[in-house]
Amino acid sequence: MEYVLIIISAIFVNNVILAKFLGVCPFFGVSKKVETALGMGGAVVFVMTIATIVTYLIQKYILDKFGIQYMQTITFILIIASLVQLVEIILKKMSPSLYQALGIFLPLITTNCAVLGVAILAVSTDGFGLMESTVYAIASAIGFGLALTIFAGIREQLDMMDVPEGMKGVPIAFVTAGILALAFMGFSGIA
Amino acid sequence: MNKLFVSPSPHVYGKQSVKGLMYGVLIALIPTMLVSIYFFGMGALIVTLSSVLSAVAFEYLITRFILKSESTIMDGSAALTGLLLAFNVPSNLPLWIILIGSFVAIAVSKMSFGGLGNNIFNPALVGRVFLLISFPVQMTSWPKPIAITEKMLPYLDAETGATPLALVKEGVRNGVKLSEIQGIPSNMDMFIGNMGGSLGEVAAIALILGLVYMLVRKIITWHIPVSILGTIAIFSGLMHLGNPDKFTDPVFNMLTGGVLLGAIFMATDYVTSPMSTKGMLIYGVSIGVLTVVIRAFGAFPEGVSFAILIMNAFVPLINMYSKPKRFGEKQKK
Amino acid sequence: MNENEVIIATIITISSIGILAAVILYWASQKFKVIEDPRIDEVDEALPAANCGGCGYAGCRNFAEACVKDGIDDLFCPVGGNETMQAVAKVLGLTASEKEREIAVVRCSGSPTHRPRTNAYDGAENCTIVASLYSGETGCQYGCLGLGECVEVCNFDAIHMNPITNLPEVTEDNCTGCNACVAICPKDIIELRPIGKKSRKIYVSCINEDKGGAAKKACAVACIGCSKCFKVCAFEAITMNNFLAYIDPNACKLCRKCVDVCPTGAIHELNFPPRKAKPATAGGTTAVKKAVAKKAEPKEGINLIETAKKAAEKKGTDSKEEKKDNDNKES
Amino acid sequence: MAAKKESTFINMVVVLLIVSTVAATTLAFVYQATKGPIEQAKLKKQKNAIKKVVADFDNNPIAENFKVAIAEGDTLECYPAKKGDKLVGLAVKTYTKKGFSGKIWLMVGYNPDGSINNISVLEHKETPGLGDKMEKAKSDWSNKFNGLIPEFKGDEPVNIKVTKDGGVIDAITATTISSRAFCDAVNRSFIAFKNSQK
Amino acid sequence: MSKVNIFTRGFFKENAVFVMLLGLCPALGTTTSAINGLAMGLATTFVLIMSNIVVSLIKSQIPDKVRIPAYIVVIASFVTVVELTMKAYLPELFAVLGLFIPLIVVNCLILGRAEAFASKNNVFDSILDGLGMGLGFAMALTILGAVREVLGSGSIFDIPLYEGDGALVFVLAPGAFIALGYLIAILNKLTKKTA
Amino acid sequence: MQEPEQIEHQGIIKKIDGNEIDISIVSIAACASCSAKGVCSASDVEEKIVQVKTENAADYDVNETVDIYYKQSLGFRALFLGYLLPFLIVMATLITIMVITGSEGTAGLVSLLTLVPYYLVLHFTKDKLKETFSFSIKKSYPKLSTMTNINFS
Amino acid sequence: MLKTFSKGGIHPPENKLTANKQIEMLALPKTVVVPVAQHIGAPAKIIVKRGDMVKAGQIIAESGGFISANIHSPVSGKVTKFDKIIDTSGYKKDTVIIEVEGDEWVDTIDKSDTLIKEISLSPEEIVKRVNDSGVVGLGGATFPSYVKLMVPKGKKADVLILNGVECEPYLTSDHRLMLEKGEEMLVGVKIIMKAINVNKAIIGIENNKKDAIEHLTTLCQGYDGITVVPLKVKYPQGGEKQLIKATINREIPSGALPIEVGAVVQNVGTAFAVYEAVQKNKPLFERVITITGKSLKNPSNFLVRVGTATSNLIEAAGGLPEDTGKIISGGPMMGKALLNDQSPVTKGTSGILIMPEVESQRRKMLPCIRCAKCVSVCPMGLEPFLLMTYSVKKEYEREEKERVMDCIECGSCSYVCPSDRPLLDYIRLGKSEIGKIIRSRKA
Ligand SMILES: Cc1cc2nc3c(=O)[nH]c(=O)nc-3n(C[C@H](O)[C@H](O)[C@H](O)COP(=O)(O)O)c2cc1C
Ligand SMILES: Cc1cc2nc3c(=O)[nH]c(=O)nc-3n(C[C@H](O)[C@H](O)[C@H](O)COP(=O)(O)O)c2cc1C
Ligand SMILES: Cc1cc2nc3c(=O)[nH]c(=O)nc-3n(C[C@H](O)[C@H](O)[C@H](O)COP(=O)(O)O)c2cc1C
Ligand SMILES: Cc1cc2nc3c(=O)[nH]c(=O)nc-3n(C[C@H](O)[C@H](O)[C@H](O)CO)c2cc1C
Ligand code: SF4
Ligand code: SF4
Ligand code: SF4
Ligand code: SF4
Ligand code: FES
Repeated sequence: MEYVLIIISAIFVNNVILAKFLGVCPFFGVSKKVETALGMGGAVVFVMTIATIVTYLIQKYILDKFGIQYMQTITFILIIASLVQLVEIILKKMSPSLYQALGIFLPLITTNCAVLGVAILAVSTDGFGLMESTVYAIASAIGFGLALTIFAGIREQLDMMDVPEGMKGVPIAFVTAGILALAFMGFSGIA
Repeated sequence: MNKLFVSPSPHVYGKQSVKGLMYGVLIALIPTMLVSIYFFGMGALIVTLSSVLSAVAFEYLITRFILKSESTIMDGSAALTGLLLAFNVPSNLPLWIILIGSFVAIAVSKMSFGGLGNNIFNPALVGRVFLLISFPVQMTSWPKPIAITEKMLPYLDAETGATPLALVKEGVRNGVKLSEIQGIPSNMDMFIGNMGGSLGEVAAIALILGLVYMLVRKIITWHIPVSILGTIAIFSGLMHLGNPDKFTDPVFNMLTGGVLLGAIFMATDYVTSPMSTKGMLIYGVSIGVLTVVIRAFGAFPEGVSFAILIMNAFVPLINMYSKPKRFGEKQKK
Repeated sequence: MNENEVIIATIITISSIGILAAVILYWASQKFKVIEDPRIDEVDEALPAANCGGCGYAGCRNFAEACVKDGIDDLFCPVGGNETMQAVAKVLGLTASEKEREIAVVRCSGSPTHRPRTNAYDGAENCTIVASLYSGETGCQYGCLGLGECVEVCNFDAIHMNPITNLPEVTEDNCTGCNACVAICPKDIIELRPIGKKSRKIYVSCINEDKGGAAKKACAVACIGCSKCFKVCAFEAITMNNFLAYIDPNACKLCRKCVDVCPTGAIHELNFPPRKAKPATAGGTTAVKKAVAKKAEPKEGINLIETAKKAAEKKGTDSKEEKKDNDNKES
Repeated sequence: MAAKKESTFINMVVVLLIVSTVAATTLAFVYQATKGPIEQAKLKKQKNAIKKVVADFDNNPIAENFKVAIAEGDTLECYPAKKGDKLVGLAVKTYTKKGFSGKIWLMVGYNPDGSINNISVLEHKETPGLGDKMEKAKSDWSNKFNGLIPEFKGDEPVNIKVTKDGGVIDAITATTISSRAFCDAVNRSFIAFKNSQK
Repeated sequence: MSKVNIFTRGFFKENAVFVMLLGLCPALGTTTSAINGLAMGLATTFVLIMSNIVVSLIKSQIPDKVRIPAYIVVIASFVTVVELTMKAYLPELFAVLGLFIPLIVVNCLILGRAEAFASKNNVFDSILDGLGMGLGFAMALTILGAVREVLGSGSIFDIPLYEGDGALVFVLAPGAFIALGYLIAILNKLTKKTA
Repeated sequence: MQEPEQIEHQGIIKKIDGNEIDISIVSIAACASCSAKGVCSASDVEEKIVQVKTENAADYDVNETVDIYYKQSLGFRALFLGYLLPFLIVMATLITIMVITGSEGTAGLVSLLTLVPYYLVLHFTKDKLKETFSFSIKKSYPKLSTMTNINFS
Repeated sequence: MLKTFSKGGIHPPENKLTANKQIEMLALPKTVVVPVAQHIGAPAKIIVKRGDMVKAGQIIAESGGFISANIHSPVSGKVTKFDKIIDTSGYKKDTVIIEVEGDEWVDTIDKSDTLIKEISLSPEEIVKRVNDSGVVGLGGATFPSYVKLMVPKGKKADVLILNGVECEPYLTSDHRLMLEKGEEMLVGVKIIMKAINVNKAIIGIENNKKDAIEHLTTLCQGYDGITVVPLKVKYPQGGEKQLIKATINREIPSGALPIEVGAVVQNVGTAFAVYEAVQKNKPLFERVITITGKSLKNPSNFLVRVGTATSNLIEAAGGLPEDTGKIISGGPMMGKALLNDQSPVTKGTSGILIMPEVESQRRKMLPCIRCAKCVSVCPMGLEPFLLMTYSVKKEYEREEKERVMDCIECGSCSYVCPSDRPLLDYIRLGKSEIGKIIRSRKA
């Protein structure tokens, strides 16, 4: 039950983008095609989970152990930045064709607020052990993917519509995101 | 001979027009309007009028001064948005809040997207939810209905009470058994609209009358309302069977909290609902499920508004992935 | 833990993580060498970013890539023109060959007064749709349909419908010669022509290939294929084909003899200084044109001539009606 | 662009090593420098909270804090406020999990007779504009508790409950959940107070 | 480019939030009130200036391929400095801004300026640039915060403007998006007119 | 259901060798639409070479812009193999070891280490995967208009 | 329940004003103008010279290719001119102009009315005769009929479907033909059956022609394998894909021909023309045309020679009403609006509809309200609103993926749209642009 609550909360109630404002830049950047958004979501699940596991271990076995929690920011960012690159390199080395297929399909994953933010949140939430942190990361990533996909759908439709000149582009995207967040408030209180 | 007209085929056209459809829905809402005046008196009248007029006025002002385009107020959609917004708020809502609501509905949710046909989210519902979250106090104090034959209910200072759903939510939260919760109106009262609530959501019978009218005039098809109501009935029925102390029965669920208003008039909004019948069914079922989930587990006692808005967001995806079956498409592989 | 230990722990951790990161990122940068030529960016910078496709590439960036890869001998950005090409050449260390600027001219002068309507079109307002349905609202099956698809596709605000003549007019200063309007016009009415000395141009403003009688019947200012201009041209700049004259802009020496002899006024001159008043020898319309040309600002050439012509012939009650029609259409 | 330095494996590692080391060292010193103030800031915050909720004192309640068990595995921290040697009040740091979103931490100050002197909110995540009205800065709602002595019937609180549930506290408008949670935390603190008397 | 230009473009022409759409997370997440927005903006400005200085100082010593990790280390260090300082001297504010302080490190604005400007220009220009960009960012956050505070809480810089609560949404997530959307629209309109 | 959806990507032909065509594609970072990408090399644009086999290689020229495409399901398969499967393996190991040993450190470490054999397996099935992930090529569709994408400037 | 197709469809007011009007012979005009392109495919090549005297039924232009058809002189008289005349599309097309002198037919034609049931020709001979006689599909598409009679190798037809649906409002020419020439038509059916080697034929007729259904059902008893299937009234049931679905419940796959599902569809008029060609050796130079319109004095069904000016028909039907706003060749759903009343009727003209001015003008287009009515009426399961948007935005690649090429241009979507959007106009635009792209891709 505990886990169910973490999952529901991270996906719907406290959606990383719509409620927590993490990863807003890619939210507006990648959300132009639905397939890409879906694929992005899948990739982010992997990256966020691995990043959270690694940072969790670092926090617990290095930072906490040596009492240097204040180095959290600098350590995490370095670790995450290298990790993302490492995954790509390994994939390229190990299976070039797979790597190519993904290259056509997905944009590169960059470190952003979402990955770092979720990692920090996971290690700093009271009572989160490794399992809870991991589940939280997965759910957050799914929430990210969900919001991204919905938004991509809306954007594809908006492209076909006659949005007034002044609102075209960025402004209407923000307003849409706002109303989407408004709708998602309906989930509040669940969990 | 006069100059002949030349145009590509076809050369004849059906009778339905945008105006006709919108006014049709307005007509379908008349019974509900009457019942709400019967039970909520002055308030119902004032709230409705100010909402409709302000919605139309905002649309006029925006087309005229900001977009500098032709005015579109005559097509009836702004009036309809205003009316539905009014039906979604308590009858003692202060005027300034109504104005904000209709401004959000028209300016933010409709005209910013390009006006009729371009919006992603149901304007009236965006207006309503915006108000609900912005002004929770005013939006959740409901006047107690009094039949107009007894006494004309005044506008602002009527005695207030809770909606059946709020009572249930409150009770369940406190661990009271459903059967022991006080003050829930009888099914009959709920059916004719004798209960607290937004002024247009209470009268089941009038809403159903509207549904029949719209079906007969082919304004809407059955898919969305029926799938929503069916899902709510089945889903809440199952939960009720599982735990009758905690979860309300299907009839109660259908008659309260604007389910009928939502399913018949708001989820069916053309602009914000899917295009294929398959899509409509997916949309309807999802709204049903979300409604029950939000009601049973969420912070809000009623869930239809949110469920519809959330599904509005999914409509482009639904449209993308539930295309109508093409003629000549291979049957199952 | 005492303070020194904390400091040491910090330094050790961060340094080792730093080195780890260095190794990984070094490796990464080795693997993903960005092969993209930095000059592409620079060329891209130099381009107008109109992404209009006038150069034949999908967008400015593709054009930049092409420039970097293939050199710029066969490439030209019509929007930026020679200046841009010079700038690009500079980035690449090449020299750009000068190319004369081209702009669009509309080869139809069948305003409603010259070309009576024979029927009323009432379908979707889109030239291509009309063209695929039928010949149009007038007796001339070649002429402009007047629904302004060319106006819609112009990214540079260079072409507009004149509500009186119901014909598109090119604002020469804005036109970049991007070819968009030429490509979209279903009737092939618009042609890109070299801008000419001092922007002066002479061209046949008609593409009607019918025999003289039929052409004249459909439109008073049509080229009727009488060959007078052909005969009068001393530079062999004019060719006759299918009862239609065409003036080769490269051979034309802008002597304007042909303009004078054209009986229907189908040959237009653009941006010439007003002529000395001469007794009107040619047809009525030409006389009008000359008279007006005096007053006309050179740049606005044809537009004003047309408008004024219109004014001169304003007896026709039609004009007001037409205008109203146009207004309706545009709203 | 400024002349780029040639990249070789060695110089890269060296440079990064240096950068990291310098950064780490600097930070370590900044940390040392701020460590004290951070601790103090924390202390001050707690002290202020205690000061707000109990009568004047001249001891160091934080140093004298003790833990009181209120249920199996559940303890609260108490800070006795003394003037001279006389106990003038007890501040109890209490919490509840029943908030609208997450835990709410309160500091409840008791007079020696068990009546509530004052309450301050330490931490909460309630909705701005709704639940956050429990903060003194936002509204004086929490003053309603001052002077009350929580009563119990068995495990059931009697008076410190929202009126809807039969208690004496008017909930913050439209915020029953937070109000209820607040009461829950207060009642919990009272158990600690009582147990501390034993 | 003139010095004045280096300094001012961050305010309008290349405003990080309104024009370049950088650093959106803090721009939305911390602007529940004008003062919070301002604080976040200033914290970012500090990091931006300091990292610009350091980067422009060490630029010629850094091998090309590790410049990104090196910059990240520099930036992260300053972020930590801010973090520690705030914890020590402004604990209340730190509690409000919370997560977004460490996230300054991934704000593209900072890395972007380091890359695009500081690594190519001298110290003085880099300071100007950081100051301009940072204050522009702070200004944007303050404006957004002010709008949300006025509409949502009925006050500005904690000074009450009218009775009552205002439209709560603006303090919550949806209001942030909507307010920023319209602000950008209005700004677009204004700049277009003057242009 | 519908016609198989395709994933497409534009690329430029680099080399034609018999019926094998090397196409360079540019993969952009997630923050691609960010207006600062020009100044932000953290989000480097990346060039990847993709090999395509085609019967009618003769129709194409070096430097021509073409579309590479493959079935959407293939894209999701790649996603699955590249990210989701390793993710599932990590999670499975994590949960198993947590349950057995209860030690977070071991569980975390071992689960991360399972990625090593996973990638090795990928390595050994390289050729098979290559067969699966074969792309097709077609001439670029004339782009008559560019979509009105969000314009970040 | 009557049979019908399963998806979409509309029911516009039928307005069959001429359902009870017997077919009359239209008096011969003074001159006829015979276009050489009266069919789908290559135009025919003129083989007469100016000044030649021709007889009715004499071949004046020869088929110009595999998909093309011979053209015969519809009258006797003198070839006075070859000219380019504005046709229904307003563009000038080659025509042969013949001055009428008397009414002398080519000798080989059997002018008698006697019914000849015996089918003496072999399938190959039938196909040849049909080709020689210039028979084209009279259902509207004017596809050379002989092509359809040659079942391609590897394909097998098992049923012939006769299209007597006449789902277009106003038109009644097929209806009258079935009533008055039922016997002949059935023989024609038999001939086609023999040519394509099937022993089953179905005549699909909508239920608003009860008399024709009854009449043919009775007659069918004398003809093995032919049955009449009454169909629910629903436009566009006459579309061959819909008709096949309605009658034998088979769906032609996207882009395929009826033969893919073993069916061949012919219009009832075509069957009659085949009868005349094969049994009477009479080439196709006249056909039944409905001239109708609400304000027309005397709406009628005429037997008209090809090349007769539209104005002649209108005169015979009581003259052009004052309030005329549109003259349509064909029905109101699929017909073509004419520029003037001078264009000649052709083999493909099934009716002339005069529309009053008030009904002729389109209403103003409004934004799409996404009501999905167009989606629900599209018999092909397409999403017209989306296709139109793609056309407007020139997103042809996506439009193609949405199967725009499947559109049968029935116009149901434009008919039903409450926003009066010119859906079909733009869909046609998309189809033609995409057609170009597809062809260039193949090239
Ligand atoms: C976004 C959102 C935030 C809310 N925050 C709180 C909150 O912090 N505290 C609270 O008690 N209720 C909060 N509520 C309101 C509750 O969900 C519920 O409406 C309220 O408890 C109704 O009870 P009442 O009117 O009887 O007080 C919130 C609702 C929403 C939609
Ligand atoms: C290129 C082409 C080839 C055709 N070949 C055949 C054929 O072999 N057999 C057949 O029955 N119909 C054939 N048709 C005719 C079509 O099936 C169809 O009957 C004709 O296009 C008219 O149909 P409509 O009136 O429904 O539009 C062919 C059509 C075209 C365009
Ligand atoms: C929308 C639509 C409606 C049609 N309606 C009829 C009709 O009512 N009667 C008819 O004979 N053909 C109709 N047709 C033409 C048929 O599809 C088909 O081409 C014809 O029956 C083939 O016979 P034919 O080659 O003998 O003309 C229609 C076609 C379309 C696309
Ligand atoms: C059946 C039907 C239902 C409608 N429901 C709504 C509604 O729930 N809310 C609303 O704002 N407008 C509604 N409208 C009006 C109109 O569609 C709406 O204003 C558009 O969403 C504005 O673009 C409805 C219209 C129809 C025909
Ligand atoms: S020039 Fe061509 S595109 Fe332009 S209005 Fe005339 S017909 Fe249309
Ligand atoms: S007028 Fe034509 S050629 Fe000139 S810029 Fe406009 S579209 Fe391009
Ligand atoms: S015209 Fe085409 S798109 Fe429209 S209903 Fe008919 S088949 Fe469908
Ligand atoms: S019928 Fe018209 S308004 Fe309705 S969805 Fe189709 S195009 Fe839009
Ligand atoms: S600031 Fe850009 S993703 Fe958070």
